[in-house]
This record gives sequence, structure tokens and C-alpha cells, in this order.
Amino acid sequence: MAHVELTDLVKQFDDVTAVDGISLNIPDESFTVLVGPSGCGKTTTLRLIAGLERATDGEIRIGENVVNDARAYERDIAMVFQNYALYPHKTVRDNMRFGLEQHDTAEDIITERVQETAELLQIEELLDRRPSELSGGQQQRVALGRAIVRDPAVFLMDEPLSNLDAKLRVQMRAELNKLHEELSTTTVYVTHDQVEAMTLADQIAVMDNGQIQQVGEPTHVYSNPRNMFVAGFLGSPSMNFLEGTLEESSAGKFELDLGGATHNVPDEFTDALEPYLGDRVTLGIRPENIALNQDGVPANVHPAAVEVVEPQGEKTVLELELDTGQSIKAAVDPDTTVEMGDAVNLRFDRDSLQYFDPATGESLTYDSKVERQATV
Amino acid sequence: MAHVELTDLVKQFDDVTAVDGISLNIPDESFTVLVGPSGCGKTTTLRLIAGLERATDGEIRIGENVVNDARAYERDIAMVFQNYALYPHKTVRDNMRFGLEQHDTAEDIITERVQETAELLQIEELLDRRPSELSGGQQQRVALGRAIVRDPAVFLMDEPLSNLDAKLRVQMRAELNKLHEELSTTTVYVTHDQVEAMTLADQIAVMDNGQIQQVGEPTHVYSNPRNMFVAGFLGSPSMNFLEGTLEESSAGKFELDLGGATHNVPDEFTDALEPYLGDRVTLGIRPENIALNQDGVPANVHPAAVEVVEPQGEKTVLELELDTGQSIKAAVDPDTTVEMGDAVNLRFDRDSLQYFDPATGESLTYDSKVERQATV
Amino acid sequence: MSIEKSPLRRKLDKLFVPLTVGPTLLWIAAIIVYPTAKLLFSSFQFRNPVTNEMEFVGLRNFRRLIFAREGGQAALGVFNPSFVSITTNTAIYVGFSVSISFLLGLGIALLLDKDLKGRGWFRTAVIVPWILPYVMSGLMWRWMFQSDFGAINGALQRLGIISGNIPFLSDGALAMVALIIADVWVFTPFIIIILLAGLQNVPEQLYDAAEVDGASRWSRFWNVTYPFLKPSILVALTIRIIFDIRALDLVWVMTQGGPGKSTEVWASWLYRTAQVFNEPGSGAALGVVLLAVTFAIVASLYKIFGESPYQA
Amino acid sequence: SGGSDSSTEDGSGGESSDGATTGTGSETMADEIVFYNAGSLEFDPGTEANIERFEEETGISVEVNEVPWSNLKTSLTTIWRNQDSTVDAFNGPTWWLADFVSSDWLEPLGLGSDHMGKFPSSLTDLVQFDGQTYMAPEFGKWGSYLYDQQYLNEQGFDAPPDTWDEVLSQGEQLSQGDKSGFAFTWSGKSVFSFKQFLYQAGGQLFNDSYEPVFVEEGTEVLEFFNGLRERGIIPDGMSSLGEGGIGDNFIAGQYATVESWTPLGSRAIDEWEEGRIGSAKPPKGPESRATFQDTNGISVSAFSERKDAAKEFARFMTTRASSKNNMLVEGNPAVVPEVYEDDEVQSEYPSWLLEDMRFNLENAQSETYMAQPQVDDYLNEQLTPALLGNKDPEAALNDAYSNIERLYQDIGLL
Amino acid sequence: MSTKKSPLNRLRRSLGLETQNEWPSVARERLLAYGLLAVYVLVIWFPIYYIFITSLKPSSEVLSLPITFLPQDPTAQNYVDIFTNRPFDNYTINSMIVATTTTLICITLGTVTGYSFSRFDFMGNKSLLLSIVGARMIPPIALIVPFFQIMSNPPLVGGFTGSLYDTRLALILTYTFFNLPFAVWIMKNYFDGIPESLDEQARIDGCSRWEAFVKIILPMAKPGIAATAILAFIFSWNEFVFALVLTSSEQAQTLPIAVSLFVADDFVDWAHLAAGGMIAALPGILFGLFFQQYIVSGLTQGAVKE
Ligand SMILES: Nc1ncnc2c1ncn2[C@@H]1O[C@H](COP(=O)(O)OP(=O)(O)OP(=O)(O)O)[C@@H](O)[C@H]1O
Ligand SMILES: Nc1ncnc2c1ncn2[C@@H]1O[C@H](COP(=O)(O)OP(=O)(O)OP(=O)(O)O)[C@@H](O)[C@H]1O
Ligand SMILES: [Mg+2]
Ligand SMILES: [Mg+2]
Repeated sequence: MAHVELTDLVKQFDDVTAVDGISLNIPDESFTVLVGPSGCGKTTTLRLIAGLERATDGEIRIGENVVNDARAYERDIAMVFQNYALYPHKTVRDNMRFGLEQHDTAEDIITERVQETAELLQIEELLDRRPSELSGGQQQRVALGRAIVRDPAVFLMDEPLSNLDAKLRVQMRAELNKLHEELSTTTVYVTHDQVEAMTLADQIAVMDNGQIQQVGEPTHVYSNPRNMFVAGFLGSPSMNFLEGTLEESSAGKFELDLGGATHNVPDEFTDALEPYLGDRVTLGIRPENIALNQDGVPANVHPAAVEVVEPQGEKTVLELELDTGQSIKAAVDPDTTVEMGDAVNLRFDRDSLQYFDPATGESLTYDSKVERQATV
Repeated sequence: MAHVELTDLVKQFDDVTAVDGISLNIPDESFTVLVGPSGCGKTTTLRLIAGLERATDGEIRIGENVVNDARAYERDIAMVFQNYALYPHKTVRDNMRFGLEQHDTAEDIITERVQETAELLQIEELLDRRPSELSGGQQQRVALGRAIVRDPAVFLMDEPLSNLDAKLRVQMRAELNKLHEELSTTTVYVTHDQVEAMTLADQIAVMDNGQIQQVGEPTHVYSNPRNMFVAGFLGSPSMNFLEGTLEESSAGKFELDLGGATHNVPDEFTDALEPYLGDRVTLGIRPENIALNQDGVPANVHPAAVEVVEPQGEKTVLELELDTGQSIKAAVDPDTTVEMGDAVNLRFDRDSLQYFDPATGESLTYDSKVERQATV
Repeated sequence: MSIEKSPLRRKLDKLFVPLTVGPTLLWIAAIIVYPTAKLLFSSFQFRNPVTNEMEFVGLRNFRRLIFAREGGQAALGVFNPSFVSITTNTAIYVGFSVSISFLLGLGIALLLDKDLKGRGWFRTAVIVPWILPYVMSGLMWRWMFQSDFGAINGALQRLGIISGNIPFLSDGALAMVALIIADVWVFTPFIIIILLAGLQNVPEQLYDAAEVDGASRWSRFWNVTYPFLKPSILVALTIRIIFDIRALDLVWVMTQGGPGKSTEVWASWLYRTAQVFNEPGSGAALGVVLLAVTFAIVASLYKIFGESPYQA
Repeated sequence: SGGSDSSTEDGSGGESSDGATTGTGSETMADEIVFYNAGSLEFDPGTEANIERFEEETGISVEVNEVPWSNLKTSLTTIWRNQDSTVDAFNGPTWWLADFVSSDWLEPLGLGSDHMGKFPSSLTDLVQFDGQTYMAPEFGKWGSYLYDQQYLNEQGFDAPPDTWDEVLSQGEQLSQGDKSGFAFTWSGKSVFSFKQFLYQAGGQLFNDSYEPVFVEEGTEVLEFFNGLRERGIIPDGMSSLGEGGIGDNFIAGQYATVESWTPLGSRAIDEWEEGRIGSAKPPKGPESRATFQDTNGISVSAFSERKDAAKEFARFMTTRASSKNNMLVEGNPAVVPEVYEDDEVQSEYPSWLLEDMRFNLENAQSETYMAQPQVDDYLNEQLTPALLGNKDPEAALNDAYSNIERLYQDIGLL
Repeated sequence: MSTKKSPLNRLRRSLGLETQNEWPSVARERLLAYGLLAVYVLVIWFPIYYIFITSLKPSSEVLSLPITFLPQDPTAQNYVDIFTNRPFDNYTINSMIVATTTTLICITLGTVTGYSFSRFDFMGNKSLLLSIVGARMIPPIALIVPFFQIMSNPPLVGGFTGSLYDTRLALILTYTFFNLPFAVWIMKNYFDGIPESLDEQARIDGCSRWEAFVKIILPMAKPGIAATAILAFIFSWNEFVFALVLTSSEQAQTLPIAVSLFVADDFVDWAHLAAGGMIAALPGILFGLFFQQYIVSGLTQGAVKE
């Protein structure tokens, strides 16, 4: 096992820069998840680590060695491909044996390891079938098995659950979790499913446009996004953004003029926002941090009209129109009884407020929030 | 516009009975959603209504007419296919015009209707493009437009959103909702996505094995499933089932002996469950109706050990093992601080309890619950 | 809602399959089934050149075709030497040209399967020999091999490799070599196209998976490429062998089976018997044998390469 | 058509007339005929020139249809089996006559002895059946014996070998270095070469009652070849050399003597210096000095609807004048002996060559026999290994014999 | 990252020979592949080049030594000759008519039948399709005897008694035998690739089966039809054996026969043969150069898909 270190890594395809200078430290035994929208360079990063692509620039280090020039078969890694990439003409057993055979492992060790791994994944009875005779979830486990059986320095997994239906996905996610607890092999995991990212990761790296936007613990990143991209990318329905002008009220408090409504900035952000007085500032608030407040405390309460009510079973999502004309979503308790056209007052949870520079998208309050959390 | 009525409809393919005698009333202007697991006969039902398949038995009525023998082109319906089925060699405009032309609509009316519909769907600027030049969401709207422009008696939609990514799906779902408000065309909608089903439907029909298991308003069906299939099918994570023996306690109360733990049946179910005393009974409880109760009131509190913690952003899903060894899931607030291995007490929300006959899967308390709700 | 009543439109709709499939089936029956039946029938007949009548002779045509003629009686068990030598020629011709063009085609297809710029151009350049008329190709090669003014002797002499001219087409063994070269030239493009299509069916990710599994190039070929190529190999070999067994064009315009009988193959023998000797019965018998051999070869190829990687 | 039957009868009775009034309803001659030629007319400039003359003089236009040589006999057979009248006349070798005549597909040409009398009897025998002429001989091709006078002189011979024995004895001395003493055309034509030597040996393929009789003399022929090969007199690549190759090599000075087709003489005259080429009568075999002849002639279809014009065409193309013209234009040796005395011809060719050509013409032999292509094929099949020394001559010929005999039994001739 | 802009570097980049972004061994192999392919292409095109220049040489140059690899005195005379002295116009017209008609029949029947096989589950459709595919396995030469017999003496249909021997019709009928099963198969596979939901959508839009097929599916099948048509055309245009057997005069003989006529018993007129050969080869070369992708797709649809 080994840690992986990427330094200023670049991968250029003809006219596309798929990976645009990323640096990322993947500690030994960690479970690092790469997330990001489609085309942001997640797969390419993984393939660079695997040695399936050659880096245009930068350095890849696995353990102590710089491996830029080593081919995939010379690196001690195992990869789970998005669509499994099982050999369709080989049995499950032979699929699992293949990698070991290629590494000149002794016959009895191969047999033993395959048997062990199959037991671990509960696929012993499937060993003599071909991939086409397996269900999606079983194939998935075989793909995992093929990687695990090798006991490599690093696991790379490229959206390994993306083809499964919701139920199976939840199951497999749990199994992956257990597996990592057991084996502790350094793992780099790509997904575009946030729930997966949040639940599996020790460390999450949010990518966009070939660059890493933010790295950190999942819950940390979720509640302290560095910029609007990260803020908007994580969470569903995604964070609401309201843009306004930052002003100082007669009472010396800061407030955001939303053009028809006013949002009062909690005091703790005053320091951080001071430099931006008079500028345009974007307020971010997650739907689940908005509460309906029909009787309402006057401060930070925004009147709005209910446009769409989407009961989703465990929660109900409301689409609302603020008095300012802006649209906003709120996720509320399923037993909340509102109907289309109702007028409601919204209360934003003050602990969950975020402020961004609308021009650059950078968070204006990241540092102060993180500091504050650290002191709490 | 028209209502659709299916009576004892059967469709037999060689040795498969895809639709096995369903009767369903689809009221005029309603939005009826068919849900059910893969292969349960949803698509076949839709195709029967469309006239793309011929019924083996039973009757299909659209408006006042029995249409069993009418060919697809003779029924006044429009269908949106899962993969849109846009004509790739025609422009958006011609895609939309085609159906009207086939129905010998006057040229000026066609032009007008296409224009109106395009505006409604905000695809005016796309009218001269080909489908291959559109994004998935735009294609989706064109497919809808092609159906809408016809102003048919009935809309049929077969998993029209299944190819979209999560974000776009949410958007499109909202648009469909608005559209139906505006046009009020009778719509039959197939999906296997529950959120879609819950949010769109006036009426939801849950199918399994070619038969309709339950029909009703979405929230009604969600909270009052007729059987374990419906109960388990709707909701994610799905409902927990705990099987035990129904006994009468010394206090004259009913309780379920779960083999090591006891669950107290609320009094309101006593009447309904009376006949099953001494029998095996399955208790159903949704994960979101389970609360952690670390200090706990003794009644209906079940001690459990936390096995997996899956923070999912807006909620955290726990996998727990009851003292009885049974596995159970709970969905709790994201700021709940539990860790693997913690011992907790679970409290089941008594309003949300369901009781089933484990042999037939039928709900034992459906009638009494529905009655009670009616009186409230 | 309106239910349109248009009986004709409905009726035509119901007759869709009979109307679209019927004519073709009748046609195919007429042009394949009927001639095949007639072939069988003719193979039991003999045309008497004196009376010009077709006489029924039972299995005589087959006996004479396959068994020895000595003593005026068909001696069972001893093969007709012509049959043996022509069969040998056919086997040499088909065997060498198919295997050479297969290996060459596989090589070129593997090269073309690389991610090359201008691959379309190469493919165009490579495909052309196959779409020229075989007659023109045959004559072209006859011209290339012509002993005095042919380009091959000319070039070899100019390069100082040979001094005198080599009589390619008038020496039995060399004529066979020339024929095989022409055949390889004509048919390799076909192999290339089919195998290239097969290569493109190999899921790219399996190469990646194998590489990650530590497989060398050779191992990747056998474990990934080959299983996916098998169906294409099957098609390429089957069609190629059938083509060669039946190919008269090249042989007829290049050597007419000569010199002597050294390049006579089944196809040219059949043509000679049926047309030049005007002995349709024997020709038909040979045709029947050819059909049987073809089906046997196709069946055995399917045995060897038939399994697709996705089959259980 | 009913007309064809009656005209066949008519023709059989009108042998001595010149054919001007055959058939019913054909007082006026058709102004067009269709003529099937073997291969492209481009290779028959003599024929082409004569056709032009015919069209000019008679006003009948000739539509020439070229059929690949290997396919002509089959095409004609097909056409006639359907009693189709598309062909009026064709040009082909004498060997096909037996099959065609026995099927009643050819129209007697009604050429009297005034026309036929100018051909040598060896030739008229070939084209007449039961006293009727079915083909008008147009031009011929036969073996001629040529030698390199200069080289023979250098080796101390003033004359070429005159008999097979001399070919063998002189040959050894004449074969030195890359020079061969004797060569003859072989490739693809082994049956023709074989027949030529067979006639020189006094044999023939069939007797009058259709029995194959070639084995005895044929064995002598093959043994003669064996002698040539064993003593290294014939060139090594012999089996591979066709007509063109033999000619080229002879012109290149690789052979002392050669038996080949007549046109090679003209070529040597053109390409060699004066006096180097010599010509002689074919070496005498055990019984005769005969040569094989390959004569092309013109026949008329029994199904033609324009028989009169076609017959006139056949006659015209084979007059003395046409024969001469053909020889002058194309170098095809005339089949009319008188032509060799013509002044124009004499001025074109040396007299000694003409003399030998005429001798060959008059002493040529040939046969017409049924199922010719198959018979030739059976022979060919055995001759090739025998000529290469891979099969015992007698065994080979016996195999051919039994195959041919069986064929004739099948046909019902034996 | 520095990217040098010299033309050589640009070429190396565009050919994928640079190593910076790729494993050196991959770039090396690619260079080798270019080399091998170039050699192969040169070798296979040399004979075509040689016969082409032969067609531009006067006969005297063709048969003179030493042979020349560039025509000393290029002339189009051979081409003029074959159209004036020889009826190449007739042969060309015959070839056009035969190939075009065969192609039309094959694509018409092949398209409708292929469509039905692709879309309908009718009685015995599997085995019918199998027998159509199996028909492709029959070596045509085995059938020259019956074809010859049938064409020269066709079975009585509708009182017709004539012979089809030596007519273009005979060739057309015969060529459909090679091409129709192939056409059905290619088109069936092609239609399989067009989602059936489009037909259904059309029917929902108010089309009958026929209208859906003609108005929606057929326009989409154009590339498949083109591939089928090109292959059928080339096969018919190039066919030799049946043309040799079934025709005997310029009223029906096609170009391949015309070219073979330059081969006489003992002499070949190479100069004119080369010119005729180039004429016969022209469609093939043009199709190959401009429609290569259709040929490839037709062949793969027709062959590889099982
Ligand atoms: N071989 C290639 N040649 C050219 N461009 C490529 C290649 N591979 C990837 N790209 C481009 O690089 C960018 C990043 O691709 P990558 O596959 O890494 O995205 P991703 O983050 O994995 O996306 P997804 O979530 O859709 O899988 C994309 O714009 C893609 O089009
Ligand atoms: N044309 C057909 N021939 C035979 N069986 C069929 C046919 N169409 C559907 N079936 C079978 O009928 C059953 C119901 O199919 P249907 O397509 O209606 O399912 P579905 O509910 O739409 O499933 P999914 O969610 O996977 O689309 C399945 O078992 C299917 O295999
Ligand atoms: Mg990816
Ligand atoms: Mg479906």
C-alpha cells in the first residue's frame, strides 16, 4: 500500500485540456473521492494514475516512486471500470485469475486468493458462470473481486456503481464501505453521485474544468464551500443563490438589498464582509435550511408565494417566488400543509448562510466560518 | 379530451402474460402515473392504449368509443417515448408539423400551432435545428412539443425523463407539472422513478406482475399501502419489515413478539388485528419514521447498534442491528451525531405503523387506517 | 375523438408483410430453389453429342467424376487421377491464397486499427483491388507476369536479380504461384475490411482492463482481441474460402487451367466440362460435389470459430 | 422455323449448283448477314479485309459478332439447340464439323467442284460429309520446319536433319551451351503437336469405324520425345513454352531448328539478316512426312433465314482471290495451292519458303472426330505427364485410349 | 508547456508521432505502422499503375524492350480505338443497363423485405431469413449448368417461349441471384439499427404502416440503401463467369467479356486490353475513392452482423 501524490498534473488531448494542473495528495489508506460534473476530468485523472494515459506535464508519485513513465502493467494498481470491463468470454473465476496469472503468481496462491475473495464478496457460487449470466450487481461484485484479489498498492474505481439501480446502489455502497474498513487499501474513487461521495469519502475533491476546486472532508466541504461552484454542485435540490447589494443599515448592521426585499446579514459575518460594502454580493442558502414561518419573527423573514409543491415522500420540495421575483426552493417536512398559491414567510437558518462574490464566485466568508468552527 | 377506461385488459405474448387483467379508470384531465418494477407491464399497458399492440382480451375505451380494433393512427392520442423517438432527419419544426400534416390540418393552423407550442416550451430558436444538434433536455422538450401540438385526446408518456441526469430531471419534472396545469389533457405517465411518480401524479397506479396492486392519490398510497409490495416499492430507503407473533399482553394490550424484543401495538389497531392474534404478523415502518431516542420513553423503544452511518447531506441514513439480530434502516437529521458501534434506542412513529400478513403480503390495517383518516 | 373509417388503408396495412416479403421469397425461390433442383436433376443426366438428347444415367456422372476410369469401368475405390490432381490443385490454391491473404489482412487490419491520422485514406487505398472486375485484375496480373514485356520480369532484370526472363505463367508451379499472388492481391482487402470491423468491436476498456491486470501485448491479443475477432475471422474465412472455391474468373483469364492441367481447379474444371465440352451432366455432378464440399467447410469453420465471446 | 427444314433438303440436292436459288421465298438475297467470329476480328486482318471487299462487291453488309474463342462452340450449340436463327455464318476450325453435322445444324454450302476443286484433297476430305460440303476452307495453319542456316553451317552441316533419326543424331551435336538442337510448340497445344508427330509416324487417332487407334504409333512418338529430352536436345523449359515463347527464343538464336507454325517464317525473314533463316520439309517419321493442319473455314447455319446471302459469303471468302488477299494482308498461309504461284505472293515471300509451305499444305493431314474437345482433353491429360517423363508412354496412351473408348461407348458410336 | 511551431513538429504532432503526450513506444509503433502501410499501398497499387500506363502507350512501345515504367509517348489512342474499332459503346451500355437494373431490383425488394424481417414477427421469419442468408453460401459456379439450361430454355411462364440466352435480361435475372439475398440481409441489419419507436411514433402521428415506412423510415435508411446499391452495382458490373456463359454477342456482352476478348488464342493485344480494362475498372476505382465508407459499412452490415 502506498500514498499517491499528484503534482501540477496536466493532460492535453488535441485541443482539450482534460486535466489542467492539479495537485492532490492522497494519503496512504485513505478513501479519496473525486466528484465533479461530466467532462471535468475525473476519469482522465484516474487513467493518469493508472498509467493508461501519459501525463503531458507534472508528476505522479505512487509510494516513493515517480511513475510518470511506467506503463499500466508496470504499476501496482487495480482498477474498477465504470462498466466493469469484465472479459465476457472468461468465467468469473478466470476473470479473477487473469490479473494474478499475468503477475506470475503461483498456482496454489491464485486458487486460494480467488477462493478467499469470492467468499468475501459472496460470489462463490458464481465462479463458473460467465459475466453475461450475472445480474448487474453480481457483475459489479466480480469487477470488484478482480481488483481486490490482486491486493494492489492502490485501488482506482471509476463510477463503479453508476450502472446500478437505486436499491442495489445503496447495498453496494455499504459493501464498499465495509471493504475499505477491512483492507484499508488506498482508494481513489470517481463518481458524480453526491450521496456516494458524501457517504464513502474520507476526503472529497471537487473538480471542475480540469481543476480541483476544493479538497477536504465531505461534511466540511458540504457546509463550507470555497466557491459558488462547489456550493451549487453539492446538495440536491441545490443551494439557492440570491444576489444583492451589500449596504450598511442605519443601525450599523449589514444588509443585502435584494431589490425589493432586504436580507439582514448576521453579525458574525460583518468583519469578513466589510471590504465588500457597496458591492454586489451573492447570498447562498440551502433549501433544507429554509423554514416556513407563517407567523414569523420579522428579522430575516422573506415573504414568498408557493408556486410548485413536490411531495417526495420523506420531504416536500417547494418552489417559491420571492416578492423580488426571484425563484427559490425550500425542502420542508412532508407533513407541512401548503398549497400552490399560498403566501408564506421564509426563514433562513443563520448558521447556514454563505456569501459569495458574484463576479468570481469565491466565498467571502469561508475563512471566517472555518475559523469560527475551529474555535467552537 | 377524454377519459380512458381499461376493463379486464389482458395482453399475452407467446408464453408471457405481460398484462394480466387490469381494470383502470383514467378520468378526463387527470394525470395518472403507472409505476412498478421492471417488466411489470407498464410499457405494454401504454402500448395497448396507444394501439401499438392489440389486446388479447378485455376492453379499452377512449372517451365514448371502444377502440380495441382501431389502429394507432385512428386513435387520437399522442405518445412521448422513452428515447424521444424524434425523427433525426427532420428539423424540430418538421418533427412537430408531421403529426398535424398526417391529420390533414390546414397549413395556416399548423404554422400557428407549432409557433404557439414552441413559445410555450421556449424552443422557438431551435425550430430549424435537427435533433442531433440539441441537448438532452431540449430534445425532451421537442418530444413533448410534438405531442402537445397535436392537442390530442390523451397523452401517453413512457419514462420520458429516464435518460436525463438528475438536475435536468428535476427541471423537466417541474415543466411537465406546469404544462399539465395549463393544458389539462388526460395523461398516462409511466416511470419507475418514485419521486417522479409522487410529484406528478393526481392518481398513481402501482403495478406488479401485470396486475395493478393499488390505485390512488400518491400521498395516500405512500402512507396507506394495501400490501407489502406497494409498501416496499415506494420510498427510499424502503420500508423496514419486522416479522413477529401477535400476542396479547397481560395488560390486554396487543404486542408483537419479535423474538427477543417486543413491539407494542397502538390501541387503535387492536380491532383490526384482533383476528390475527397468535399469528405471524409483519410490522412495517419507514426509515424516516424512526427517531433516535437516546434517553427514551420505554414504550415502543427498541435498542439497536449502529452499523453504518451514511451522511447524505440533507439526511443521514443509519443501518442498525436490532437486539433481535434483524437489520433496520433509519433516516435521521444530518446533524445527528452517531458513530459506528453506538448503541441507540429507536422510537417508531406510531402514526406511521403498518401491519401486514406475511403470508399474503396484504395489509391488515389498511381499512381501519383509511377509515380513521376519513373521520379526522 | 374521431375514428377514421378507411377500409382500403386498413386492408393494405394488414397485408404489409405478405406484400413486402412475398415477392422476394417467390423471386428467391425461383432463382435459387428451382435452379438447385435442376442442378440435382441434371447431375443424373448425360447429353449425347450425337443425338443431342439428355439421357438418364443414374449416378454414373458421380462415379466417373470421383473414381478411376481405367478399363472403361468405374473402379470403385481407386480415385479418378484427374479428380485427385484437380482437387489437390484446388486445395493448394485455396489453402495458400486464403492463409496468405488472411495473415496479411490480419496484419494490415491490426496496423489500420491503430489510432492513425489519415486512416480513411489508407482504407480507401487498400480497398480498391477488391472492387475491380476480377477479369481486369486477372488480365492485369497476366500482364505483370508476362515473360517478355511483363513488369515483374522487367523490374527483376532492372534490379539485376535475374538475367533471363522467368516464364511465370507457362511453368506449372510458377503459374500456380502467380495465380495465388493475384488472388491474394484481389481478396486481401476483403479480409482487411471484415477483420477491421471486428477489431472495432473489441471494447476499448478491455484493453485497459488487461493492461491494468498486467497483461503483455501478446497476452492482450490472445485474451482480449482474439475472442472478439473470432466471429469476424469466421465470416472472413468462410466467405473467402467459398469465393476461392468458386472463383473461375482469375484462373480462366490468367491460365485457363494450364499449362497442362497444372492450375486446373474445380471451378475451371466445372466450366470446362459443362461449357467447353458441353457435357452439362458431368458439370452438374461436379456442381453438386462443390455444393457439398462448401457446406462441409462452412460447417467445420463454424465449429472452430463459431463461439462468440458473449455466448455462454 | 419451317423454312429451315425445307432448305436443308433443298441444299442436299443442289450440290452442283452455286446456291443462288436455294429455299422457298428467297428469290431476293438478304442485304445483311450475321457472322460469328472466334475472338476479335482485330487479330484477323485478312478476314477483315475480305469482308470489306465482300460488302463492297455484293452490297450485303456483314455484322460481325466476336465471341471468345473458348466459348464459340458452346454459344453456337446453344443457339442451335434452340433452333435460333440469329447466326447466319461462322468461322471456326474443321474439328467442330463432326459434332455439328451429325446434329443437322449446318447447311450444305452447295459449292460445286469448280469451287472446291482448287483445294487439296486432304482438305476437302475434312469438310465434306456424305459428299456434301459443310465448310468452306478459309485459311490454314500448319507445322513448318525452320532452322538457323548460319549456325548449322558453323557446326558443319549444310542441311538440316531430314528424319527423326537424324534429328536425334545431329541434335546432340547442335545442342551446345544454351543452344538447343530442336524445339517445337507445345504449351497448351500438346494434342496438336502430338497429332503432327503421330501423322509423321504414320498413325492416326481414329479409324473409320470410330475406334481409337493411336496407341502403337503414339508410343513411338512419345519415345521419340523421350529420346530428345534424355539427350538434352530440346530445351529444359520446353513444357512451358508456348507458340510465342518458342518464336521469341528461336529469333533470339537459342534453337538450331524448330517445328512451329507457319507465321514464324515470316517473322524470321523480317528480323534476321538475309540468308540466315532456312526452311525445310518436316523431318520424316517412321511412315510419312505429314504435318498437322489447323484449318479455319466458314459454315452456314441450318437455321439461318438468310442462307443465300450466307452461302454467298462463304463462297466469296474462300475464292482464290480472297485466299491470296488473306495471305498478303495477314500472312495466313493460303489453302489454295495456286496462290503460291501468284506473282504478288512470290514477290512478298522467298520462293523456297513458298515451296515448303505448299508442300506442307498438300501433305497436311487432319481428322474430324466426334466430341473433339473431350477427346483432346483426355489425350492432353495423359500426354502432359508422359511428355515430362513422369508417366510411361504406353501406359499413358492406354489410359487415354480407354477413356476415349468409354466416351464413344457412352455416345453410342461404339 | 512549450509547443514548438515548426512545420515538421506540426506534422509530427498531427500524425501523432510526438512523444510528449504519449508513451514513446506507442509513437514508435505508429511510425512503423505508417511505414508498413505506405509500403503495402505502394506495392498493391503498382500493378494498377502499370496497366494504366500500358493503356497510354502505343502498341509498339508496349511490346518493345527494355520495358518502360513511364510512357515515353503517352497517347489516348488506345481509348479512342476501342470505342471506334470495337463496340465498346455497346458493351458499356450493356454493363450500365445490367448493373443498374439489377441494383434497382435488389434495393427495391431488399429494402421492403429487409424492413419486414427487421420489424415483424411473422410465421417462420427466423427460418426464412436463415435460408436467405444460407443462399449466400451457395457457390454460384455450381449453378452455371442449371442457369444456362434455364436461360436458354426457360420454363413456360405466361406463354413465353423464347430463349433468354444472349439477352441482358438473362444477366439481370441471374445477378439478382447473387445480390438479392445479400441486399435483404444488409437492409435488415440496417433497419435493426433504426429504433422501432420511430415507426411507432409515426403511427401515433397518424401514419399507416406503409406511410410510416415510406415517409419516416425510408429517408433514414438512405445510407444503408446507398451501401447496398453500391455493392450490388459493383458486383453486377464486375461479374464475368455468368456473362461468359449466358451471352455471345455484343447485344448483351458486358465490359468484362469485352476486355477478355482482347485475349486471342495466342496473342494478347495488351495496349487495347489495358485501355478496356481501365474503362471496366473505372466505376470500381471511383466508388472506392469516393464511397469507401459505404462499401465498408455495407460489407460489415452484410457480413459481420450475425
Ligand atoms: N481520448 C480523448 N481525446 C480527446 N479528448 C478527451 C479524451 N478523453 C477525454 N477527453 C476530454 O477530456 C475532458 C475530460 O474527460 P473525462 O473523461 O476525464 O471526464 P469525466 O470527468 O470523467 O466526465 P464523466 O463524468 O462524463 O465521465 C472531456 O472534455 C473529454 O471530452
Ligand atoms: N413483444 C414482446 N414479446 C414478448 N414478450 C414481451 C414483449 N414485450 C414485452 N414483453 C414481456 O412482457 C413483460 C412486460 O413488459 P413491459 O415492457 O410492459 O415492462 P415494463 O413494465 O415497461 O418494464 P420496464 O420498466 O423494464 O420498461 C416483460 O416480461 C417482457 O419481457
Ligand atoms: Mg468519466
Ligand atoms: Mg417499459
